[in-house]
Amino acid sequence: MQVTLKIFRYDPEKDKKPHYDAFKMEAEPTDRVLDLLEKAKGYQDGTISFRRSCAHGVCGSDAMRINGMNRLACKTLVQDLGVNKITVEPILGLPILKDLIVDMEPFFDNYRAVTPYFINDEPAPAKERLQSPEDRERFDDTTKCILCGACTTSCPSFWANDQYLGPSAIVNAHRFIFDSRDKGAAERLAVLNDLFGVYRCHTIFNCTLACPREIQITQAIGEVKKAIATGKLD
Amino acid sequence: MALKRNVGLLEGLKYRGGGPMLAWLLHRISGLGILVFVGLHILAAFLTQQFGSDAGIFINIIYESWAFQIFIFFCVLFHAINGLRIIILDLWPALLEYQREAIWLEWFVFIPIFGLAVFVIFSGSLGG
Amino acid sequence: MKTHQFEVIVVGAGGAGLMAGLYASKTAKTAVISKLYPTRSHTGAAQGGIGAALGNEEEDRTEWHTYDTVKGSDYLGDQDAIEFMCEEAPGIVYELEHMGLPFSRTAEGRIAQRPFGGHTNNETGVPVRRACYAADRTGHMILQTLYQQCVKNNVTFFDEFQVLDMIVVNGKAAGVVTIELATGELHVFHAKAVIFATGGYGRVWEITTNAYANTGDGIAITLRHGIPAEDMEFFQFHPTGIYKMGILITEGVRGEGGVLINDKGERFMAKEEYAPHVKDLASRDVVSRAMYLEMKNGLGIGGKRYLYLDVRPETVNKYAALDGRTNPDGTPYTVTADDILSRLPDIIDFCKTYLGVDPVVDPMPVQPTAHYAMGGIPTNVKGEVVIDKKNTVMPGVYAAGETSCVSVHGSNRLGTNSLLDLVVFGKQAGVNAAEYARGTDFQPLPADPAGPAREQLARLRNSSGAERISTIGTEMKAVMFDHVGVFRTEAGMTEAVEKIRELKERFKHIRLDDRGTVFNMELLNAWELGNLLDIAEVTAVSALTRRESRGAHARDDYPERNDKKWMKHTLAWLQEDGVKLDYKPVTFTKYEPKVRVY
Amino acid sequence: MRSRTVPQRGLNFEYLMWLFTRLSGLGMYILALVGVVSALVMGARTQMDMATLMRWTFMPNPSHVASSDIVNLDAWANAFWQIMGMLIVFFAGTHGLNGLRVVIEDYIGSTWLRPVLRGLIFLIWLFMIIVAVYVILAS
Ligand SMILES: Cc1cc2nc3c(=O)[nH]c(=O)nc-3n(C[C@H](O)[C@H](O)[C@H](O)COP(=O)(O)OP(=O)(O)OC[C@H]3O[C@@H](n4cnc5c(N)ncnc54)[C@H](O)[C@@H]3O)c2cc1C
Ligand code: HEM
Ligand code: SF4
Ligand code: F3S
Ligand code: FES
Repeated sequence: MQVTLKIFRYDPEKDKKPHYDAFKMEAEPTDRVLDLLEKAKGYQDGTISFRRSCAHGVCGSDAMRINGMNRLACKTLVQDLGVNKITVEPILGLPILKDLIVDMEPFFDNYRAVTPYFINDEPAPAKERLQSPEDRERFDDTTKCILCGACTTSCPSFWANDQYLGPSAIVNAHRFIFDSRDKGAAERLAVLNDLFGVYRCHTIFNCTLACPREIQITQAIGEVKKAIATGKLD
Repeated sequence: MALKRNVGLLEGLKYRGGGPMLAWLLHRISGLGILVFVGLHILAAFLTQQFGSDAGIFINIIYESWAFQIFIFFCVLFHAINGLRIIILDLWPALLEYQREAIWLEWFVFIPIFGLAVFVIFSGSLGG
Repeated sequence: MKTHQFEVIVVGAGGAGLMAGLYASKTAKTAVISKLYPTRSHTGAAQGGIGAALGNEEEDRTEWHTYDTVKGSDYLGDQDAIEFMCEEAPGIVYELEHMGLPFSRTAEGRIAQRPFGGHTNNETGVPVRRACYAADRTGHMILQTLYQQCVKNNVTFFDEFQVLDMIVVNGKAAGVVTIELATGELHVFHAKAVIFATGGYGRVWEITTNAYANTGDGIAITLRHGIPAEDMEFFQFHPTGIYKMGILITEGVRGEGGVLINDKGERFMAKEEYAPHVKDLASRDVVSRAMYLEMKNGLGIGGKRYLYLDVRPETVNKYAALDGRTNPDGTPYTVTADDILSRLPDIIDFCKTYLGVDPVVDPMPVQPTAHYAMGGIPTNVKGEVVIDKKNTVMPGVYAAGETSCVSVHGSNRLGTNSLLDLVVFGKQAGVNAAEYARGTDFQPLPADPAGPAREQLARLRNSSGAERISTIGTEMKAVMFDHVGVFRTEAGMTEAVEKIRELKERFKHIRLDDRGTVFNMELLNAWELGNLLDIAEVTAVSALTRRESRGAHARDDYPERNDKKWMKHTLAWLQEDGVKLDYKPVTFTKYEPKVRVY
Repeated sequence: MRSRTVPQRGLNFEYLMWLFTRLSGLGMYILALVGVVSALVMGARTQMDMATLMRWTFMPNPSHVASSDIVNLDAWANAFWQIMGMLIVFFAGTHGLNGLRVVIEDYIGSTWLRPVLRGLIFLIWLFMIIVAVYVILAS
């Protein structure tokens, strides 16, 4: 089938204002949007710039707005979109460096703010720390995060203000808060129980719909809110 | 130089969120709407009561118009129903899995009540 | 141009690079440089598991792991290194667990383990549960956990800095030259020790499980500095990649009981000529070759170039019963659709997303896909790079992970041994580089350390031909997949070598559209293509010269393993006039070469 | 499954307002329910139109009954309804102005403006409550 790929263009060395370029090409319904971008870059205009690596939705490089919604270009097939006019734009709420490439630093700053690492200062046993399959299951959903940023940059609260830690950071805090082996929950909850923590989340749900890993993000945030309210972690 | 991050209102509205994003927008608008209404109401009552002021009556006329009534009823009803949804989900986050159904249910409750109220307002204000 | 100074530089932030960075930074001033954000590294794609003889699910021993690895390597692995790795394995897996890695768990709360190809109970010959896993996201969890630990320990990162060159002074490492993607500016990192952990080069082939970023930069850079590449002809083709796309379907699927089926509906791996004992869980080279032969004999599905991988519960249960497979407690092994779903969630997601196939309901179309480089930068057990057949160490240069060749995988890697290799030798490289740095001084930087790198880029940028890099890349991938793939022939490989040389010539006449400096990805993709072409040439020539079949290197014209002539590692140098080869002996401890049957 | 708890948790302003928003939301439901049920019991079913009933429900002030057919205001104008009225105003005013604060702080984040706006909203809140209490008591 014939598709038109409309790409958001901005070259800081040339352009004052962004514009869109359209590329026509042949595509299979099973082509990924990433394949189309590669084709456009490879055979029509080499200056198109975007990030990508794994090409199958596990590295988190290529979150972008595709037909108005955050997705991974490598996990969106032409047939999923149901139309043959495809518009790709950079994710919202982060500075645009070039074309589809945005500055992810504010995003990672927020990630680092929630102490996203295992904390347990007790001496480790000779073998593994035990954990029942149920306790392991408790935080399974949020271990899947690939830090693609699709959620945070779909959140109107984050658009309003990038001091809001954002769903991704909360997801990564959740992953440890509910890990029965971890001892740092109080510390993390203190960060999230704050002006720029969970209170900036208004259950808008865009994050959950955008997550390519199908993490129940709003639910995770809700669980964190509840943990703050009740002081219980079960 | 990087393009700034500011997300304009239009750009934000263009984002294809789902039902919950619309619900949030309406919740926000309706909350602020009621706030304005309550504020004006108290002010109007105060002004008429104390000074028999024209300003108070003027305000009264505005919010007694049928259009304003429909608007404010929309706000109150939507805000109350949606607010309840949010509170319930806060209590049982696990229910967030049924978010889609919750939104459906919400409109399912909202539309008949609102329709009825609109009917009453119209039949009242136009008929009488 | 900016200059920075660190004692140890780690190039690459995958599993190997992060582990090295984590350990080196404990005692030396360390920076980790990566062209991708660390969590984008391809280690995150690894699915099935990391091997360690913990014996959590059933009896297992380190010696069995060692022997299986030696056998899996088709006896080309260096046995001292393999012993070391397998002995370190349990400890390092516990260490990962202590870092918080969320492994799946057994009912007793221990790390869960599953069977994987080539891993057996040496006494009974039955597949053993040795792969420690976190559903089918083991690599993801390792990468995230190591990155988290680096954040915790304040490791210094330079993200989206691409290393273009190594600085060598007096035959010792003196640093690296990098380009900052965001600005196009060159940065020189002055260092005492450099650790390469740049991952694989699967992008040489058309159908591959590897990421766009897997372009073998580390190997290409070291080749340019006169360091040889070892055993490049051994490249693993994974049996089960999604048809046409190459996306990996983990061997864990077969570990859970999935079977390969041909057009006649036969479970062909059970055939006498393939692997009558362990069947679908034979090592990867054996399975890929069997699949190739089936397809060649017209038994591909509908005569096409794919077969079915079937993990529907009814199929699994049928064959598990036929095989008499049991649970650790002796009860017959059965699965339900929910079991499959909970153990292989991502695989199911991939199939649904990319094929519209639900593996619990329909079988998956699969074909062998380029997967893993056994070869790479030669190192010893300490992670030090060795540059000749006498294993002379090049001071200050280290390598770890898929880019290195220790060699623990010999001519064929067993599943789960790569993640193990990353963490074990990543740690070694980190510890030893830091120690080396403490005992040595900085080499003086040359007058213009970034000169050669700048020249390389300028050549690409100013080249004014008409060739598109995408065309050259596509042609290279096609010829390598067709002729230096699962099965190889003299004629095919000769053709490939010629074609690569032609492409290298054409590569001199490319034309780039992007003249900018900010995120000039086209320029860097061109530079990476140059690396791939170099590596393709080295690979094809090494393969053409090895006249035997061993492990992943299978030849039509020399179908047998020839221990007399070829029990040796290939060393390949890239020179102006082509590839120069030499060989070095394999280290043996106690395992004598035997015929390999599964 | 073992139940874990978090030892110290900061009861900060942000948290308290979050909780208050939810509790007052529920509170307003209850108050409105009491208002509407009582009104019906007191004769609104036959003597009041919809709009007036609604108005009473959300602000049980006798002046809202004035325009209806109800003549005897005794049951509608007593201390109980004055307290109800004040509670509703307190809940709605606090909930609503805090909501306004939340909306504003969503957009401005942490700047020098924040304390200024907080102060302003607090003053409006104070003014609103005082005026409302005055109106309720005076009518
Ligand atoms: C799909 C898939 C599944 C797999 N499953 C398993 C499994 O189940 N078990 C197992 O044991 N093994 C598995 N493997 C193999 C294993 O995952 C890889 O071999 C391993 O992850 C490689 O890790 P690494 O650290 O060496 O490199 P990578 O993780 O690839 O990291 C390379 C790093 O180097 C950086 N880099 C590269 N070039 C440059 C440059 N020029 N400048 C700066 N930085 C650079 C990159 O940014 C990246 O950070 C799998 C592999 C694949 C592809
Ligand atoms: C039954 C009555 C009500 C219920 C159940 C209710 C519920 C809620 C809830 C749960 C919130 C929080 C939303 C969030 O965190 O995203 C909220 C916000 C808000 N409410 Fe109410 N509310 C009610 C009445 C009112 C009234 C009477 C007013 C006005 C005076 C009001 C004004 C607001 C405002 C301005 C917000 C902030 C909106 C935002 O943050 O987007 N509410 N309400
Ligand atoms: S939670 Fe989902 S959308 Fe958000 S960063 Fe993680 S994977 Fe991406
Ligand atoms: S979109 Fe934003 S407001 Fe909350 S539910 Fe998601 S974080
Ligand atoms: S390229 Fe890795 S997630 Fe899309």
